Amino acid sequence: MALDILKNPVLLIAVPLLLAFLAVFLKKIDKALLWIAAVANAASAVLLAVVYQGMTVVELGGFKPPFGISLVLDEYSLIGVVVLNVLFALILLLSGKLVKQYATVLLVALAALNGIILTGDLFNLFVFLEIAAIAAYIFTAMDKGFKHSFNYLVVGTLGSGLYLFGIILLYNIFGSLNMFDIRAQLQAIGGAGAETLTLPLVMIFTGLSVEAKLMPFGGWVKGVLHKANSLVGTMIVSGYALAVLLAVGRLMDTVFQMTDAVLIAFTAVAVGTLIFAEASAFSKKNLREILLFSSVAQAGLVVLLFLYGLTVPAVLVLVNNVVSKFVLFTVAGRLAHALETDDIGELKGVFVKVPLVGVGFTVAVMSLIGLPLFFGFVAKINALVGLFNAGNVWLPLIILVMAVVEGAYFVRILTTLWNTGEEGEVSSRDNLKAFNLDGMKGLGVVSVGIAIVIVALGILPVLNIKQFFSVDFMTFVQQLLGGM
Amino acid sequence: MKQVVSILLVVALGVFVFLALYTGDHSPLQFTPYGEADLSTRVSQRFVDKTVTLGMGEAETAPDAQAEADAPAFEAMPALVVYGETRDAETGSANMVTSIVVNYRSFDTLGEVTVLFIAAFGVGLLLSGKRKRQQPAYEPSFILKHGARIVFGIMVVFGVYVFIHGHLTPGGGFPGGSIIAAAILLLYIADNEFQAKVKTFKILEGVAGSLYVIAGLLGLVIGGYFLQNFLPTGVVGDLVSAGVIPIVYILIGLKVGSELTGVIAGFATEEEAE
Amino acid sequence: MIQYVSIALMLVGIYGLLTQKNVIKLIVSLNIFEVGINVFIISVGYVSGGIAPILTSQNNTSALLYVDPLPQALVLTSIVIGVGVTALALAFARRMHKQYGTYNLDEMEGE
Amino acid sequence: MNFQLSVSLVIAGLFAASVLAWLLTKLNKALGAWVTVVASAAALTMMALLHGEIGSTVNLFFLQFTLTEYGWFFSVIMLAVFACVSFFNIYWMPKLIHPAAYNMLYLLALTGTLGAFSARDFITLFIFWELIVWASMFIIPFGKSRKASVTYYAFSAFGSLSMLYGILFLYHKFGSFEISSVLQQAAGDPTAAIVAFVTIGIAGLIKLGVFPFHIWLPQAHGNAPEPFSPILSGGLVKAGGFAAFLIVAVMPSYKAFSTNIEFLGRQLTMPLPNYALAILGAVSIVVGTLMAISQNDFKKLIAYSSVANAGYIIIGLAMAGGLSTGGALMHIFAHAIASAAAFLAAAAVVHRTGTTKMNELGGLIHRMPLTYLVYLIAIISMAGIPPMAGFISKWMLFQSMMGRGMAFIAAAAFFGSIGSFLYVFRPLSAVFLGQLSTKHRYVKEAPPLMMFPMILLSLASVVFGVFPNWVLRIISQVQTSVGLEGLTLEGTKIIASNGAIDPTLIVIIFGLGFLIAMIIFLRFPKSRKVPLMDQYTASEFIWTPELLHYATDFYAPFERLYQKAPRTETLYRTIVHKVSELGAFASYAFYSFKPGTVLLWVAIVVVAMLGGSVL
Repeated sequence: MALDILKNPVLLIAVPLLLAFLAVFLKKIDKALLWIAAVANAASAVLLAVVYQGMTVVELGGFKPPFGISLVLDEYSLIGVVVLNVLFALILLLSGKLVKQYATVLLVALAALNGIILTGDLFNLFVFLEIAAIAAYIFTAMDKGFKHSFNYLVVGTLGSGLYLFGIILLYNIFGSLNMFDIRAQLQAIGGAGAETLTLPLVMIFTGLSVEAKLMPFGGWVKGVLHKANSLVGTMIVSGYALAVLLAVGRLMDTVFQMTDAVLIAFTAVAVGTLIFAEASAFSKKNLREILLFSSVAQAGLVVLLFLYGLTVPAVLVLVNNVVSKFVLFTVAGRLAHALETDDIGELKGVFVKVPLVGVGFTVAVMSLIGLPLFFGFVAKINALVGLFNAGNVWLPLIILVMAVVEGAYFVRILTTLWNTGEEGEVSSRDNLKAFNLDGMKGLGVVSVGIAIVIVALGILPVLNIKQFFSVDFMTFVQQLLGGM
Repeated sequence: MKQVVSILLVVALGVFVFLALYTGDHSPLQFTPYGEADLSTRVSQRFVDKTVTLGMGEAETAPDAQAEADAPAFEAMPALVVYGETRDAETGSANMVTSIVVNYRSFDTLGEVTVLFIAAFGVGLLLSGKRKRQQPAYEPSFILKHGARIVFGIMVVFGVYVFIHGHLTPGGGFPGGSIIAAAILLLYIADNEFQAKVKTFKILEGVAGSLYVIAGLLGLVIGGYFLQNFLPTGVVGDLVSAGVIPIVYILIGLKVGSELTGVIAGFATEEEAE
Repeated sequence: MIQYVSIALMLVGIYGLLTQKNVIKLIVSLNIFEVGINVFIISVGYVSGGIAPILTSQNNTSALLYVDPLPQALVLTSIVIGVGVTALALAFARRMHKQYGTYNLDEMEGE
Repeated sequence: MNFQLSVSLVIAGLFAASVLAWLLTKLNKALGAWVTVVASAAALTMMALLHGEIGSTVNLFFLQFTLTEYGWFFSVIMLAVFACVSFFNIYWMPKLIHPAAYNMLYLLALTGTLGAFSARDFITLFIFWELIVWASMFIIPFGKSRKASVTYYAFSAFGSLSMLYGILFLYHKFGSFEISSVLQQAAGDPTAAIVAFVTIGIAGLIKLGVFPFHIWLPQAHGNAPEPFSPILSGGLVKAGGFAAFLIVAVMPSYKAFSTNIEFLGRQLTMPLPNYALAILGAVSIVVGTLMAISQNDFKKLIAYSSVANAGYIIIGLAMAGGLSTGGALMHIFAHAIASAAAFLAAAAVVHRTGTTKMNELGGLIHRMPLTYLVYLIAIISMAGIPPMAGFISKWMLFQSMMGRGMAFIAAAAFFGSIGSFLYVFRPLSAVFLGQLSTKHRYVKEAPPLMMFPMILLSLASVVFGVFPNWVLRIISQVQTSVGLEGLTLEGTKIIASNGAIDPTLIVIIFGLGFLIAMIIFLRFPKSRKVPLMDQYTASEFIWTPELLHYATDFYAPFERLYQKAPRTETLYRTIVHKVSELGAFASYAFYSFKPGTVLLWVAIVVVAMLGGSVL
């Protein structure tokens, strides 16, 4: 019985929330409460993965769906919560010093992100999106960039307003707010009358795209992130990106059927995002700006894959992106903090000083650009094979060309950060700048640890490549999680 | 220029929304025209009838599709809820909106409370630092000050009434809490000396919020579902009825009241001049 | 009719967001937009001839024709969220005013 | 896994060795470098022994390898180059910024080539192909340029991702990754064939550095750490030959595309795609030669000569006949050992003098005679002069060009041969001949461990130039294994359609001529030795002596002829610039702290989406 309760995914939401409320008047120990929540959530997410036995619908208040609100724990959300909660704990581990008085905000954000991933109800998703967004408006203002956070607030609120408009239209049509009920109704009528869904779908897509940072909806992101510290940066590019994109995937991939016109419109947005964001990243010289635009591009890619129903590849690309970006942004934020610059030209040879950090960073980059022997390769190959199998030969071409651009700017970062000297000078330790980098040991160890995981996840499926292409989602998850 | 472009865009948006909503026939999926909503095709009918849990026992054993097919079966049961008579209904609230807000979709409400909580917290953070009371441009008179105190008492009592009666009459925790906060605002406006004890309100807010979650967890422990109503629901229409609804609404009322008070207190202060 | 009005409100709000430079006016526009959506939500639940979904001693059985209670519950949530966001936005406005000495976005150049 | 010798064992061993090299370098730099020597030499030995295993399929976990004749041929060349070059690593350890990483990546690159050459399926091929790319991408910036590495990566990634596109396209079409079967199926399906030809072809052309993808090559080869330049030029570039071989010979393109094409009233002798390849080859011969002539940095000069030589290889492969493919494969072999030797000689010079600028060097023949000899043999081979291996391959290529009557391409090839005399002579005279710079008065000959591989490679150039049939027999086997006609070899003779050649005989005659010249040289009085700047300075002090060095503007009058010609670099620079501009525009237009600006775009896109869908 006691274990049954522990197996309830609602705890992932309820526990941080409870601790957040407690933290208001237990101000002195709010950081401890944050830690408790992070560790408890990570442990309970892993526990969920270990005892997972197939899709479960957790009814809240004892009311069966579609009437009550329900949480859905399937392979999809399971991967989400495991990655999210483990990442959150790691974010805290590496950037915990920056929390200051924002512990309550982060607790609420943690609860909300879990809610976004788990919920099976459209309106409940709206509520959690709003909570997460408001938490983000607050903690992005940590470094006094109020006008950027305000911009985020206005755009985000408009976006969620449009999303709300979209789901109320859906309620109007279907008389239900439950995602799976709507799906069942749609399946029952078999695609007829899908034109009616155009308006709500466009509204929902727009609303979610604001949070998912697709271009041009995510116009707030540059202001918020280009000077962000490692805590804010990793929360937005890892935690928020993961949860929101999983929500996009849940809606666009699992729930709705799109007419061709809508699909083309959304594809245009996703592809546009991919192209423009990669080009933007290519044109930048500052580490954090490059990383934020790369995040935007990856979001475009993930949405694109979801639009074509490629759930597994999309989730793989997404997980690869958020895990890598976590390492990259933490390192970027920490370097920027220690050296007061994140201009690549100023950071020549910085990894010579902190080789462990460098290795972690490098592996994360290589996984991100999808080189073999790293997890990103598995994701990339799956995505491309999926698109080909969907009969699409042009999208892979665009993705691959953009991968070249992406690779170019990331390799520029890597080669610069590992080597010293101007162009035409031999790279050598003699002309290394005196970087003042203390206290990077912990970061180094954690990033190398993540690097090992990335490599392991990259090598294991490669060793099993034949099977890898034929596995269905279920088996795949069991392979990934069951083995732990 | 910008205005022209904006007007064009907004008009185009309006035209497209209008076209999408009110023209075209794409059966079987249709927007229900205004006023023609049919509750029986929506989930709401069960909220009105308080029959959501009906047939839940079978639903757990039977696959979902089967449950859908069985759905018409409940019509045969005596499902009529009568004010002042029906006892131990699924949810004992006479106000159906309340039954949805605090029972059927209580999880949303928890989220909603959290939104307000975190927003108020954010306001507190943004407007923190060494602050002093903002002075109005006028000097409040004796009558204003003391009259406001009398009205304050009445408003607070009314606010409490609104959230305690949330399950019977229009109103509930949010309006009730807002009324209480409005009373505090009145004091702020009427009295240039007044400062709310923000710390107390914070504790109240935290405790109320925690108790809400704990109530939910109790539901999980006792009934097996988070936020489940674990108390008897009584007779529809009684003051002491509807299980946890009044309790939760009192908590929400206190919480909303104290949160909004916190917001007001934040805005009513200004940085102390260095 | 009420739906047209609500859509018009939303559009007015969006127009305001597109054109205004003043932070406070932006927040007002945002609120107009939200009101538009909230009215629309309520309108979705309206049933011609329906009564308010509360059992009283007069309307004492569930068999009467009620309007849809669900959108009303949703709009409550939506309103509360709107309040929270507005409060936060105003707090931001205060901070920005302190930082730049103005409410006009055009004058807030620099980091 | 049992201990029977197999490709997978070699690959797994190299992989393990790379990790070991990293660890040992951390302990002791020289020790780590020795690991690279031992590992590559051991791998070479094992691979040589594995010739009997050709055709068998082995697994490394789930990666499948099949050793083919052509895979074996390429592998052995590659391993030989790696093994020879690895001796230089020992001397470069103190000069490198990350010696441990260098050793590891060096062996990883080798693993990559072996894996790619013996892959059974395309995914394995791609994995190892990319392994080569990223391993070398990290090594190149240890040298003089970071940008070079970015350029290298961008081109390589374009190539390998193009190949990936082709691989997945074929997988989508035929449901299999197995190289041989997929390629054979593709030959019967024109769409698949052209996609495979173009995508895998691009990968090959980029790796080979054929025009218009040659930009990366001089940058990367010229700026890489000295011991890695020979690897790039002698080794990794040849992987491009492998990819090209796959599409023209294994697929084969003759079967896939119609050969019955009239062009300007003439019957073409090969399919259009092959023709396109050959033309690209011809262009890169011309471009590579011209660019090489104008270089002052002698590593860059050899790099451009690699571009030109890649042109020969691709022409030979494109013609896809018995003699031409044989010539191309022979050229791959000959050029690999020659350019490796040339770059090693360069490395030895750099090791002793610290510069690659020709106008700072001179007269090193007096201090480093053996290095001079090695360089001489290498460039003679590259220029295609008997008795070197390079002559044999060029002879075969010219033979087959003439046989097909491809006048224009042959003209380009001849131009390249003449041009090569110009550019190989320049470093020869500037670096080794002439007067010794005072700076280098006490320079010593390269250390013996450096001399050993250099001499080995030179000997190979000579021996296989005199007895080319030892290699040609293997090449003939390679050709028959993929269904091409083999070479006609008789004893020491090579027989072509319009004539035969006996290299051994030629060498004997050549040797006699050489002997006579030698006698004349020794009998008559020698020239007088003067200091470098002797004849220029009367009583003035020269501030910029290097401008008066005769290596400066060596071919100035000739260079002036094509100085103004458009450069391919400009094109790529424009592309990069445009992408950058696009990005700057997007990040400026879409991103603002003003909600109005952001929402304007949002509104536009929403209206567009709705408009597109509703109307």
